[in-house]
Amino acid sequence: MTFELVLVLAAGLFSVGLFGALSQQSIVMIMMGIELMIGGVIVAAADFWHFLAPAAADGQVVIVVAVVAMAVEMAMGFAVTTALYRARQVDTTDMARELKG
Amino acid sequence: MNENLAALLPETILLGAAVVGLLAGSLLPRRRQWAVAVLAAAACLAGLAATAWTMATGREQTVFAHTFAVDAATGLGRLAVLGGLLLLVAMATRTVRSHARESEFYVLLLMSGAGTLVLAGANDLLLLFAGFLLAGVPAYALAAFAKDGRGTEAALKYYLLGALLGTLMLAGTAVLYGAGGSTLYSDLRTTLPHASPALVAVGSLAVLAGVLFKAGAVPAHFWVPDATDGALAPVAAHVTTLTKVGGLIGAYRLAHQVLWGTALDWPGLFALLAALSMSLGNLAAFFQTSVQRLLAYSTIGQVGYLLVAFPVAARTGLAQQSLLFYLLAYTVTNLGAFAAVTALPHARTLEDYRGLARHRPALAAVLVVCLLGLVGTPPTGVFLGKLEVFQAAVEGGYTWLAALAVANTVASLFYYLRWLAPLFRPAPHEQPSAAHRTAGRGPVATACAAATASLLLGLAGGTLLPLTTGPLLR
Amino acid sequence: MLTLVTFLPLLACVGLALAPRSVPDRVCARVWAGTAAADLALVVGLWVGFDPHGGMQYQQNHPWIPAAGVGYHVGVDGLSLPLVAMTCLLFLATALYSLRETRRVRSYVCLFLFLQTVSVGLFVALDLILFFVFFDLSLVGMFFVIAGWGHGGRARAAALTFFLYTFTGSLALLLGFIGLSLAATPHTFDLLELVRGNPLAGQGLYAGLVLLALGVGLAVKTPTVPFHTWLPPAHTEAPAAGSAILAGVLLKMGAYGFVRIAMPLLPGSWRRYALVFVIVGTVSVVYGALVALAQTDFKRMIAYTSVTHMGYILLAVGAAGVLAGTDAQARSLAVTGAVVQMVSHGLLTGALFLLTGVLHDRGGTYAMDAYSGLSSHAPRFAAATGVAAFAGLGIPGFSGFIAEFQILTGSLASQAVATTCALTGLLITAALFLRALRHMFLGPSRLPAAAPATGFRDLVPSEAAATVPLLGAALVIGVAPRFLLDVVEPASRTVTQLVAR
Amino acid sequence: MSALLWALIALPLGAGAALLLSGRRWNALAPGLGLAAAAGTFGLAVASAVFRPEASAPLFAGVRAGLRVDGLSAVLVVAVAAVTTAVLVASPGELGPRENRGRFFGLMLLFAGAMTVTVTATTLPPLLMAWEVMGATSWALIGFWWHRPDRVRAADTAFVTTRAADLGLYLAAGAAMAGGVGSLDLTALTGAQGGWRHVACAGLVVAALGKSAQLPFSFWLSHAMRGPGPVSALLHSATMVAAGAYLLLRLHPLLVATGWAAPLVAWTGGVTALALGVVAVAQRALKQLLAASTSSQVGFMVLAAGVGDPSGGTLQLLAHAAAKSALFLAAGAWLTSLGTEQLPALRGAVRRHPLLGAGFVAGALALAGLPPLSLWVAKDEVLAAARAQSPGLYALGLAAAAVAAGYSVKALWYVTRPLPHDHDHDHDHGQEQDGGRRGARGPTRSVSTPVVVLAAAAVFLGVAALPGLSGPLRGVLGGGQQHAPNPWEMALSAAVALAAAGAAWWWLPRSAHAPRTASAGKRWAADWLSMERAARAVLVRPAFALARALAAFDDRAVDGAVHHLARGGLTLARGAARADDHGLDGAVRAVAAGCRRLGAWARRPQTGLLHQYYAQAVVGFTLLLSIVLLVR
Repeated sequence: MTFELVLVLAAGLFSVGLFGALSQQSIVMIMMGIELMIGGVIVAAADFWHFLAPAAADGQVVIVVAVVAMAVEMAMGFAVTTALYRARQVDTTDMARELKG
Repeated sequence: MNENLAALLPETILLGAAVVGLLAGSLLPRRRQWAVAVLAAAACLAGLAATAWTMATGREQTVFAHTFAVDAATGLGRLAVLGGLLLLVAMATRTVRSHARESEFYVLLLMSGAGTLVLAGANDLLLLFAGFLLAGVPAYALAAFAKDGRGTEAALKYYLLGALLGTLMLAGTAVLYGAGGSTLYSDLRTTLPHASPALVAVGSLAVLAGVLFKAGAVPAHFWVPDATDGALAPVAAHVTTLTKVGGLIGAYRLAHQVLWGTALDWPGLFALLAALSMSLGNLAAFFQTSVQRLLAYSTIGQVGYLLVAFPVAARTGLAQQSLLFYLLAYTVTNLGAFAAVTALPHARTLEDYRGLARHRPALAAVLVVCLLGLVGTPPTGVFLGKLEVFQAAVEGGYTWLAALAVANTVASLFYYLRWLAPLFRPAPHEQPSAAHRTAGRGPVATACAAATASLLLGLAGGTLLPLTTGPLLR
Repeated sequence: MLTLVTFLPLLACVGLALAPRSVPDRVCARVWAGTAAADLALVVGLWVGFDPHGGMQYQQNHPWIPAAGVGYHVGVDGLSLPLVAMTCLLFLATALYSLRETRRVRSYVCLFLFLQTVSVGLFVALDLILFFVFFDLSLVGMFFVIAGWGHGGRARAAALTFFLYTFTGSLALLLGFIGLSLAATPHTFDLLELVRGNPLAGQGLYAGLVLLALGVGLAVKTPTVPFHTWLPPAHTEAPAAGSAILAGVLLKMGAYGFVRIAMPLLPGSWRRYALVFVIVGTVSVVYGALVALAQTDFKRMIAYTSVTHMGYILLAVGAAGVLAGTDAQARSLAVTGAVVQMVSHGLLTGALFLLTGVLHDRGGTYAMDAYSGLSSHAPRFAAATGVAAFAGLGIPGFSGFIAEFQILTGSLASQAVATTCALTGLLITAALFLRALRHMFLGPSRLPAAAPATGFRDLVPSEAAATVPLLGAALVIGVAPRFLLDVVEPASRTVTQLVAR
Repeated sequence: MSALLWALIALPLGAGAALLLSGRRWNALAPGLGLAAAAGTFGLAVASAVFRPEASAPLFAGVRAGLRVDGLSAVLVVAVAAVTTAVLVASPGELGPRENRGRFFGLMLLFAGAMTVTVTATTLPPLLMAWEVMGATSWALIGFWWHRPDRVRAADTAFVTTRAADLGLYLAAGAAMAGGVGSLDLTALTGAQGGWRHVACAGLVVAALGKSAQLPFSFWLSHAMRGPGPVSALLHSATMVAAGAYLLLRLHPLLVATGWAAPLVAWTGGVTALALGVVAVAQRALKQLLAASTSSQVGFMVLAAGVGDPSGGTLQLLAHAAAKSALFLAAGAWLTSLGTEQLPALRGAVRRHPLLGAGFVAGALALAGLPPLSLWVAKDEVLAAARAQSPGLYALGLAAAAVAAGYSVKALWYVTRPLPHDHDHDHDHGQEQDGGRRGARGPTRSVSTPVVVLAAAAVFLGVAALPGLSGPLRGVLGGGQQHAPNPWEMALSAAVALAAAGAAWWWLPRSAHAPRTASAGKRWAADWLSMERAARAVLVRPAFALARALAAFDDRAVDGAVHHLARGGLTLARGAARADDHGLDGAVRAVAAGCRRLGAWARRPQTGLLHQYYAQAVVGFTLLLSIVLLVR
């Protein structure tokens, strides 16, 4: 598994995630897209650390931060979705369009 | 490996107060939840004292392996954020009084403030991202504090855009780590110029996306109008003012430490961003009827004026001084305007403000000072800030940008006056209308304090300016 | 001493604003009149102690924002002292005139006290940013006067147009100031140092751009022709005292700016583009007079005559910039004429607008053809307006003639064609004032429908006390001009030398 | 010594201002006070004529306001004071107790003061100031009875016309300053360099011709007749119209220095004398006739100034002043008592008021230039000097003298006819014919005495100018190369005058009864050579049209109301309005409208749909990325 192949994997994950986030209506599906994007970032960070700068531990800290970010984003995401559902029984972004102009 | 925790005194005070507040909130009965507010205010005052002490004794230093810098920019950032938090807490007492989760409101506010301070002082990409999260997530929660349809929708949009651009920022950090081998600004400064320009461009722009999201600049401004319109007035104030301070100082530090070294035309990009933000912010604000939405677009416009200081940062010493002073003045004036809006919860549209001067002369005076202050009429603080920024722009060779800013200032006058003129028109009916009922003395006092502070900044600005000229530490 | 003169009205304004709501309106008006009188007395004291050949006197210079090169620097010389005196006299007159005001008197008085501080402050300011601060605040003050107390329904639109127009001008001015300060090393906004340093001597194009910015900013405020369209609606909608101040004091800020800032600081480019100012001035004279001739509304007509009078000032100031074919005496005569014209226009047009206020107060309309034969109803009012009108068209014995004679004599040498065209302005102004007098005051008596059944009341003591001193001052200047010219001439000589260097 | 001169000026101006401000309060006392002031001025005038004081005060930078009584002005100062006193004696008769006498006497004294300053000024500024004050007081006096709009309109026309000519003085002052004459001293004007001297001279000539109602400005004098009788007597016969001629007399050296000015002035004077004489003959109203004759007589003075004969011109001025003021006083008295000034209706007026009539006859004879009287002597003096210049001028002068005889005799003939049979019918008929104001009250003694005194002066002044005795007069006026008229010239002019008078006396009864078939020429002359219609067509109407067009342009620009234009009914404007709303402020409004459209466009991306925000954000950042990458 050479350096470039892993990078291609990371890019693939990132783009699929981005497509998912842009195309989906339901909030949860958008969050899943963002998950994939962060996954791609983790793979890329590991790849850079392993092949370019294995000496310093900076790469691993990036991965840890990415994982923390994934957790925080998902927690917040579900909280917002439930709050929105409780307030307006709506779970897709197209229904939530009252604030505009 | 300077581990001196004392350098981060204000941040630790805020976080400590947040934790204590959270615990106290769960123990105290609902009637005495206001104690958390007092705690928050005390924390802000202590933070301000600590900042003043650090700035007075000249203890500029970088801590925790150079990942966090305590210098002039951080000092001014702390002054602005802590002062802003104090005003926010005072402003919000009436709005969240006897709310089930009153203490959580203040805790979230304190945490978001701490996050903003981290953003301002971060000297490392990861720390920058951590600040981004710490400032952002509590703000999403605050946006939905009222738990009504509009509030939750505002939080949704704010969160989703934050999540997408946060992830982009993370990707950028990873790419820059790949290109530069480290996430520390001082290392990146030496390694990035040798990396391939395309990679650096992608990485830097991705990081900038996150920071610009926090500042509310054009490509990432979509959340500002909806979040401000939907959320409670104090939250809207926080979202459009304090996070912007952290975002812009973080961006300035990133640009100054890392970007100027690379061979890419970053000044041109920042000039373009400034022009777009200014124009879109002012033009879109023309025919708004909702007061909070109008203020939201006005803040987008103000970001445009603030960004004018970026392209000339490399060429003139004035840029940093003008940016930091303008930020301080903007914070105070914007919070003054929002305090006045908070004080009149039932007046949501411009029409409701007709004839306010007759029954609420103090609030009308505050609105006049703050709105004309936002335009930049002397002797308010923003006038001095704008003067400095225009001077920096002309000296840095971006005279066209200064001229565009002048044109936008005149355009901005139009929608501010559409709001101000009816204040003095005789009210259609004699007795004060329902819309003019104030939400108690707290917000009114805050509004007056903020307006006076804005005027004081204008008149006595000279004393603060020397504080802003310290160099940014590596 | 100067700071006391400038900020005394502001103290009174703050005092009144903070006073309890129980203070009756009459007391407010009296406080205003008292403060204005005290201020005038102080200025007279300054005038007595003023040494005409002493250049800039009563200077006070304190650092305000040293980092930006901005200082609180005030001082008075031959150019600004007469204008300060005229401003205080005019504010005293409006104070007396407004003793009978009824609509929201307290805020009305506070606004005018604020306006007085700002106007006097501008004339004594010797720092560009201080000048700009007062320039902008005067706009804010006048906006609220017009928007709050204007007559017609279109008061708000007129106020908005006025504010937007002049605010754009003021920002152009700010850009000019920034250009000026950046050229100086070290960056400073102080007027005297910029004059001494003459930073923009060499750079042709850059100095030209700065002059363009200054020119546009000041031209909008002076209203010269292309930028004058805000003046008529602003005047017709403003209350009488408001338009007296707008015409008497605010228009002078633009003209004064030319003499105090544009000429001394940019001599090279001023000389190169003097012809532009001469042409704009002459066009303003003729255009203003012609359009005034065709007006049916008395107040709009007087507003347009202000454009003509300001055109004369611009002609004189432009002619003073042309060195070819003329000598120092003619050029300094033109500049003296310009300053005297500012003072004279302030007095006369201020009085005229107060009198139109009386007209509107009695008859409810400004339309000239609604009135006829008023002198049978109100002889004293007719006499005062007649005297003001004749003084306005430049009859000797009044300050108008002294100013216009010096301007035309001083400018003919270098600008023969332009001055000859400007001469026609004299004739048209005479024709339009006479036509107005004939329409309204002479002939068979006829009152507008809106006039009360009791007919047209003559001048009441407060109105007479407001207008007669102004006309008296104009008469004194007209008959014995030396007391004013002794103060102005040394200053105009220095300005002429500065432009010629 | 200068205190005397300051007093001479201060007395009339001060008294006049006081009386003016008093208005009706001292209505009864006004005539007495006015007369006292006038008498005082006369005394001071005589004293200053003897002592020749000189005074000056600093006025502008390097320009002083200089006054001096020299030879020429000494005579004139005395003349002005005398005529003013005489006219003020006659005024109470003309103005009833109900009139605002304070205002009338105040204005008359103000005028006298201004005339004194004009006569004694040595530098341009005081001359210009007095010149303009004279114009203003003449406006106020002509429009004295302001209840009648037509009188006020006449006053306006007079004022605007004279002011148009006065612009010449401003031009002269500027030219003098430009030409290097910093002090603006009248005598130093010849020293102005190059073209500026010509400009200064042109300005002065225009101003003088305007004030003296010469061609092409004479029409304002016919309007000036609407004023009260005494006003015409003082202003429009003796002083104001003479001021222009006096100025030319004083500035003769400048006229000669420029070369073209002297002949121009001379010929203008001559032509005016002849043309206005013909106009006088064609007039049917007595005051219009006298007005036209004034212009023609002043023409002689201007001719004298042109050919360089100050003494002759001054003598003509004095003699004419006396004669014409007497005639105007009489005409004014008749207008008030008989209620008409139409010549046919004044038939036999002399017989009805014998004393007044005698004065009128004496004045008319003097005006005709018959031999023993003063105007004949003065005219000879002028014609002699003119003959020395060019025979053409001499012939022109003689023709004008003949015409002068013609119109004076015409007036005499009507007035001395026997009383028509139905004495009282004539009264009622003439009652309201042309604005006669009040009932037929006989002229009191206060009017007759001044008329007789003035007429006597007109008759006997001639004696002083006889060849034998002209020495002292010429000495007083400051000499200069004079051409004493040799006897055959005097005889020739006498003969011409007598022949013309006889012919007119013989021809008048025939034409009086002949049917009115006025030829085109006669009607043209009657309408003052339709100068006013020409001036109105050439100047006034286009000025108003331009003003309306500019105002419409500006109004449309200001409030953009196209309906305002339609209501104005200007076809030209409707065409412009259809084109586009380009006006000055229109441009600004276009910008505002543009901003409004931009504002609406700027709000469109904020659709409220999140996925569109996503899309726009991502597209935005990719665009920025491409910009950063491509623009290096």
